[in-house]
Amino acid sequence: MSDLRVPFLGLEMAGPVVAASGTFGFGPEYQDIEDLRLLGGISGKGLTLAGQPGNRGERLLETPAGLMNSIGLQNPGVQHFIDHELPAMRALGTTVWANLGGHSIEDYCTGAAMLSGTAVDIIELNISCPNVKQGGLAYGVRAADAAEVVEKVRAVSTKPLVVKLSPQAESIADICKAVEGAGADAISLCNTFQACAVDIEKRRPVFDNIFAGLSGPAVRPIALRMVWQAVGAVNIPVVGLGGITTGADALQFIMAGATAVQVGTANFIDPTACVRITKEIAQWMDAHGVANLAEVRGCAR
Amino acid sequence: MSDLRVPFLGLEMAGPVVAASGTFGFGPEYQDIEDLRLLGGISGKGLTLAGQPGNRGERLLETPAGLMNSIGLQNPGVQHFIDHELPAMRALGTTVWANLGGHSIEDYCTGAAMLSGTAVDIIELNISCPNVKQGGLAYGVRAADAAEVVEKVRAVSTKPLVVKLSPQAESIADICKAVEGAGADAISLCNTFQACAVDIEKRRPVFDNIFAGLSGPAVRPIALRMVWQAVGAVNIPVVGLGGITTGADALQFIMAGATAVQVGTANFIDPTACVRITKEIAQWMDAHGVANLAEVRGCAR
Amino acid sequence: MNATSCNTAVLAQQRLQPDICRLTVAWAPSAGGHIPHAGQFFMLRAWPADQPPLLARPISVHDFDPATGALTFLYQIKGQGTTQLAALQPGDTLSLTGPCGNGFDAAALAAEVAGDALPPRKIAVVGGGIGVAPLLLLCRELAAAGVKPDLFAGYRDTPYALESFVGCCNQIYLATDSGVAGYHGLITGVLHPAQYARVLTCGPMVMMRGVYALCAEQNTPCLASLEGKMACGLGACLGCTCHTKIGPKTVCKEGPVFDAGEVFAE
Amino acid sequence: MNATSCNTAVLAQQRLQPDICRLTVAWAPSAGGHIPHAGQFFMLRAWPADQPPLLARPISVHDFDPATGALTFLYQIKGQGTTQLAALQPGDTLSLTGPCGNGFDAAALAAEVAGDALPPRKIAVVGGGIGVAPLLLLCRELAAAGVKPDLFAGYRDTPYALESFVGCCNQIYLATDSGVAGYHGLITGVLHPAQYARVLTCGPMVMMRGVYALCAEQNTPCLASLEGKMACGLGACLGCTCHTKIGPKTVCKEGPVFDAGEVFAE
Ligand SMILES: Cc1cc2nc3c(=O)[nH]c(=O)nc-3n(C[C@H](O)[C@H](O)[C@H](O)COP(=O)(O)OP(=O)(O)OC[C@H]3O[C@@H](n4cnc5c(N)ncnc54)[C@H](O)[C@@H]3O)c2cc1C
Ligand SMILES: Cc1cc2nc3c(=O)[nH]c(=O)nc-3n(C[C@H](O)[C@H](O)[C@H](O)COP(=O)(O)OP(=O)(O)OC[C@H]3O[C@@H](n4cnc5c(N)ncnc54)[C@H](O)[C@@H]3O)c2cc1C
Ligand SMILES: Cc1cc2nc3c(=O)[nH]c(=O)nc-3n(C[C@H](O)[C@H](O)[C@H](O)COP(=O)(O)O)c2cc1C
Ligand SMILES: Cc1cc2nc3c(=O)[nH]c(=O)nc-3n(C[C@H](O)[C@H](O)[C@H](O)COP(=O)(O)O)c2cc1C
Ligand code: FES
Ligand code: FES
Repeated sequence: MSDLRVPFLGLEMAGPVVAASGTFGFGPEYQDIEDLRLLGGISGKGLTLAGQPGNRGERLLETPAGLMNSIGLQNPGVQHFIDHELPAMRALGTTVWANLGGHSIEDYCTGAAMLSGTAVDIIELNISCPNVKQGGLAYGVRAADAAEVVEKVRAVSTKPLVVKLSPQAESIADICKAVEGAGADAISLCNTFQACAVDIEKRRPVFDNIFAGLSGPAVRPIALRMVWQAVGAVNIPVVGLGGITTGADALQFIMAGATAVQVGTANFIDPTACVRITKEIAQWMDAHGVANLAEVRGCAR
Repeated sequence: MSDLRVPFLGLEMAGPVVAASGTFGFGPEYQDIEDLRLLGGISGKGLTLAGQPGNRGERLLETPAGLMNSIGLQNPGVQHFIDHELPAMRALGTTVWANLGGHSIEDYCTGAAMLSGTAVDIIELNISCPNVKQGGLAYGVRAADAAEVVEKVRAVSTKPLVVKLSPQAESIADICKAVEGAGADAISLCNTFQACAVDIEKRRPVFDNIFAGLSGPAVRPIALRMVWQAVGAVNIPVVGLGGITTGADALQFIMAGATAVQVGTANFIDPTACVRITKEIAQWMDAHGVANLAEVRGCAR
Repeated sequence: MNATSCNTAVLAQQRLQPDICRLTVAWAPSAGGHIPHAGQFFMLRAWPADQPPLLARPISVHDFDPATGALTFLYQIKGQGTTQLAALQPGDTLSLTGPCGNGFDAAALAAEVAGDALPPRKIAVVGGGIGVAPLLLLCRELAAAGVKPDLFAGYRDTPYALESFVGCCNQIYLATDSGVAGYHGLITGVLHPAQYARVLTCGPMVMMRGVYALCAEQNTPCLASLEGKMACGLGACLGCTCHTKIGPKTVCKEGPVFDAGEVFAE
Repeated sequence: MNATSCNTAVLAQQRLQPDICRLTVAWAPSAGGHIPHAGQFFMLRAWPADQPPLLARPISVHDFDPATGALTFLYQIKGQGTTQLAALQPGDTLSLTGPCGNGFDAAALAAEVAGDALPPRKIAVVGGGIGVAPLLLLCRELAAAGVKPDLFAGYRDTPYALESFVGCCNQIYLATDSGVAGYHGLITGVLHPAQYARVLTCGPMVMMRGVYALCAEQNTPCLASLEGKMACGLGACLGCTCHTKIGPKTVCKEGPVFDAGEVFAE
């Protein structure tokens, strides 16, 4: 039997599949649907310091093999999360990733410091939300900006720090090196792709913000390229995501060098996706005599 | 009846739909399949000065709603094109776009100068091919590099110059402004998205070059976003492309401000796509009392 | 949070009108599935993961028979998703996630109304078009709880699915836009909220706003079942949020049934 | 460059083996379609533009009856595309683009062979597995041109579609990997190129290489029909290029039939 465990930043994850932020609530939503203890972890809905109601207007649009969303980081705020959502999330039997967005470096630092005093396992620093004017993407484009926020958050945070990057980064390799240099413990990529849709009957953009974030199978080949580049650029672990819907998809990322993967949009195609993908990976490993993912991690390079 | 004609760089195109480079040969391939005189133009297969045999190994891979290709600019060279392909292309009854890639600024300039002495209508400068080490993408990432090649080509070329941009550009707005400033007459975007696929059974990348270019419906929302940004950045015409498969798709680009559109991968889904899309646009115009596309161009902004 | 997900078999599929279908599937609470109640819905998917549309489609519970596990949906063919649902044949399988959402609490409603100090101790159930779909189980549950409601059903043209309501409703008022049956006009033309202790409604937004406006005039409490584009149906994606007087609410988890005043009041 | 594109109707669909089908469609040269010849192929698509797979699938002409316009394909179910082709029923429509490519010029081949100064004035046609598909029309056209060929057909297991070849071939040699019928082993075990003026082959690459190697020893000219992943089928995308001794060639337009020496020789 294959051993699916993945050592990650001093933790032991039960499997390589982590539920991606914004697609899995804070976890309990999926508790009756699949056995969450098989997951590597759950990254909760992106938090901002004070919380926010999210965007008005359309929030979702299906595209060819993809999904556009303009949620706009609707969230209850860091303190509310700590008081109300975290306890239930902690009880799910998997690692807890707090996904943290921000409107300013101070916000990021305050939020990270607050989370550091709690039972979360990992802080996933989201410098890549394309859906709010100040959703962090401002820090996710240029390497120097990313390095600055990561360095400051690193200084105030005692938790392992995963920095979640944007496909809108000017250069994936440069931004990866910059956040590694600034103290990131790992990198996850990528967040959604900035995209646009026009309602030709209304003759205006579908989304109030004009642009929204594209995710799902459509973007998978681009996300895999970015993960390949990230793995080549840094020596810290890389968590790959973007359009993964099957075990075979996940294995592509792992063979490209990803330590673990995250699954987002696929949860909407199949609410049991995280566990199904985990099992498909295990089946492939069994069929190919691979006892541990370390045997194939990065093997395609 | 709607008037589909589009004035473009001193030419009059019969319609807003131009066949995209690399997906339509030099045109005669589709001559018996659809009435090419209804097209706005045909952009021929990307040329390089000396010609080249293209890439070894896999060249095509289907992805969710997309196509990856690694053709590697296989082409007969500029002189061969002028002598052998151009006459037939010229006879098709539509505008002739010579798509020009290059390995160096000198190559680009020599090729553009040679094409200037011929019957081509437009030179489409491809600084965005992701599939050859020196396919022009080197010039398509940074605004300053793009400006340099455009300026030099502009100086030796007497034809209208459309510069075809890459989605890998660091900043779409910056590169658009740079090529406008350097003398581009119009911009087309975007070329294929750099992407990756791993063959998990072989445990290596599907493509010999590791990365290949992604096109097709999957990328359409991202391409539309880039076109939106380009239109906002410059005062020269923008030709939009990326995943357009229906008249409604094309209208999204036009309402975002594109002067014309190109259709690539859709030709493989339906070899009559260019004419079908043209007709679907006309039907929409008729149904909505739009006599000329100028009435709706940019109306969604 | 008691939704589960499984593949299940189609038991029956019936075409009531060119664009209206009734689909019955097997839903076995014995196998871990929870008993669906009025106003709840399921996310349905009857096409492969790699085929469009990307998302499953939310459809309300029309009827449920706890004895047999027969779960029935009534739906209108709108686009790609419902077209594929309509192609299902007995024996085919589809994937179901649910029951989702907070429906109508029929037992509590019936108890409240019965306990009112003064008449009217009656409940009106108001549906428009395919909005009647969730109302059948609602009427059944209200009737079982001791308060047979009056049904107000508005259609554009020929009505459908009304026969099922006969046993569990007190009165059935019908209106059609075309005048082909019942009152010729909007259903709000025959609804008098003053005569009811509660008004429960599902249908097009414009109709529900009209119903709410009438109720508000008479101070009759009104509950409305909303729709929204949904990705997860579980409260996880925040794609279906509606902005109410009491803040942003997920239609799928905190709804779809809301106090109409909280969503429609200016 | 005489391919056209249209939607056409399925006339017949037959399952010869669990994974082998024969599909007949209407192809009307009268309506502008060109007459397909041996070795040419069509791009087939039987699923909507927004459904996978993205690309149409190339399938060789198995048979064509110019009198009725009945165009027949013989194909093996491999994946998503051919599975959807196999689901087609009479009356369904599909989209066809073709005839594509340079096939075998049967008339020229027959004339050359007949004009040879010395015997053998015979032609061998060698197929492996589903590679026999294009060979039926080839044998018919050769026979019509005056040279009934000998057919060599190799299968993994139970042969299929052989009965159609009876009238238009001189001899039929059969080999199976499993030994279930004919020679037990590879078809190259029974082929003696010295006895033929031309060898024409289609099948798995490894088989065609073997056939070519035998031919090369005897200096027997050999033509091989290649495959390749195709996007356009028209010579427009350069996705199907094979690198030959005489430079890069499109399998779809300059092939699929090549001088075997140009593609297989070291
Ligand atoms: C909680 C809930 C319960 C529902 N219950 C039922 C039910 O019992 N029976 C039933 O027939 N329908 C019901 N619906 C609506 C149903 O989900 C949509 O009609 C369906 O998703 C359309 O999918 P489609 O792929 O067929 O159409 P699409 O291709 O998605 O859309 C076709 C057209 O319908 C419109 N449309 C899409 N979704 C909706 C929607 N949610 N509301 C209104 N218009 C829409 C689109 O804008 C488009 O114009 C319910 C919706 C929700 C949110
Ligand atoms: C010019 C030409 C003529 C052809 N004629 C016939 C014919 O007459 N009858 C017939 O059955 N097939 C023929 N083929 C092969 C046929 O096109 C493929 O089997 C088909 O495209 C597979 O599509 P799919 O979606 O079913 O399988 P996919 O899902 O695309 O692939 C399933 C499996 O088959 C393999 N495969 C895919 N394409 C090919 C290919 N071109 N060659 C070999 N393996 C492949 C894949 O690698 C994969 O392992 C021809 C191919 C070409 C290029
Ligand atoms: C509805 C939705 C909401 C999302 N919200 C967040 C978020 O709050 N924080 C974040 O870092 N990423 C968010 N994402 C991005 C996903 O976590 C993920 O990076 C992206 O969707 C790509 O992965 P996928 O293709 O597997 O979905 C969201 C994605 C979706 C679809
Ligand atoms: C097979 C193939 C070959 C291509 N070759 C070229 C080329 O030679 N020059 C070029 O500028 N673009 C080339 N492209 C890119 C297309 O012209 C177009 O920019 C891209 O495919 C996006 O449009 P689409 O989604 O409509 O295909 C090629 C694309 C494909 C699919
Ligand atoms: S549909 Fe996902 S939160 Fe409601
Ligand atoms: S398949 Fe396009 S050139 Fe051959």
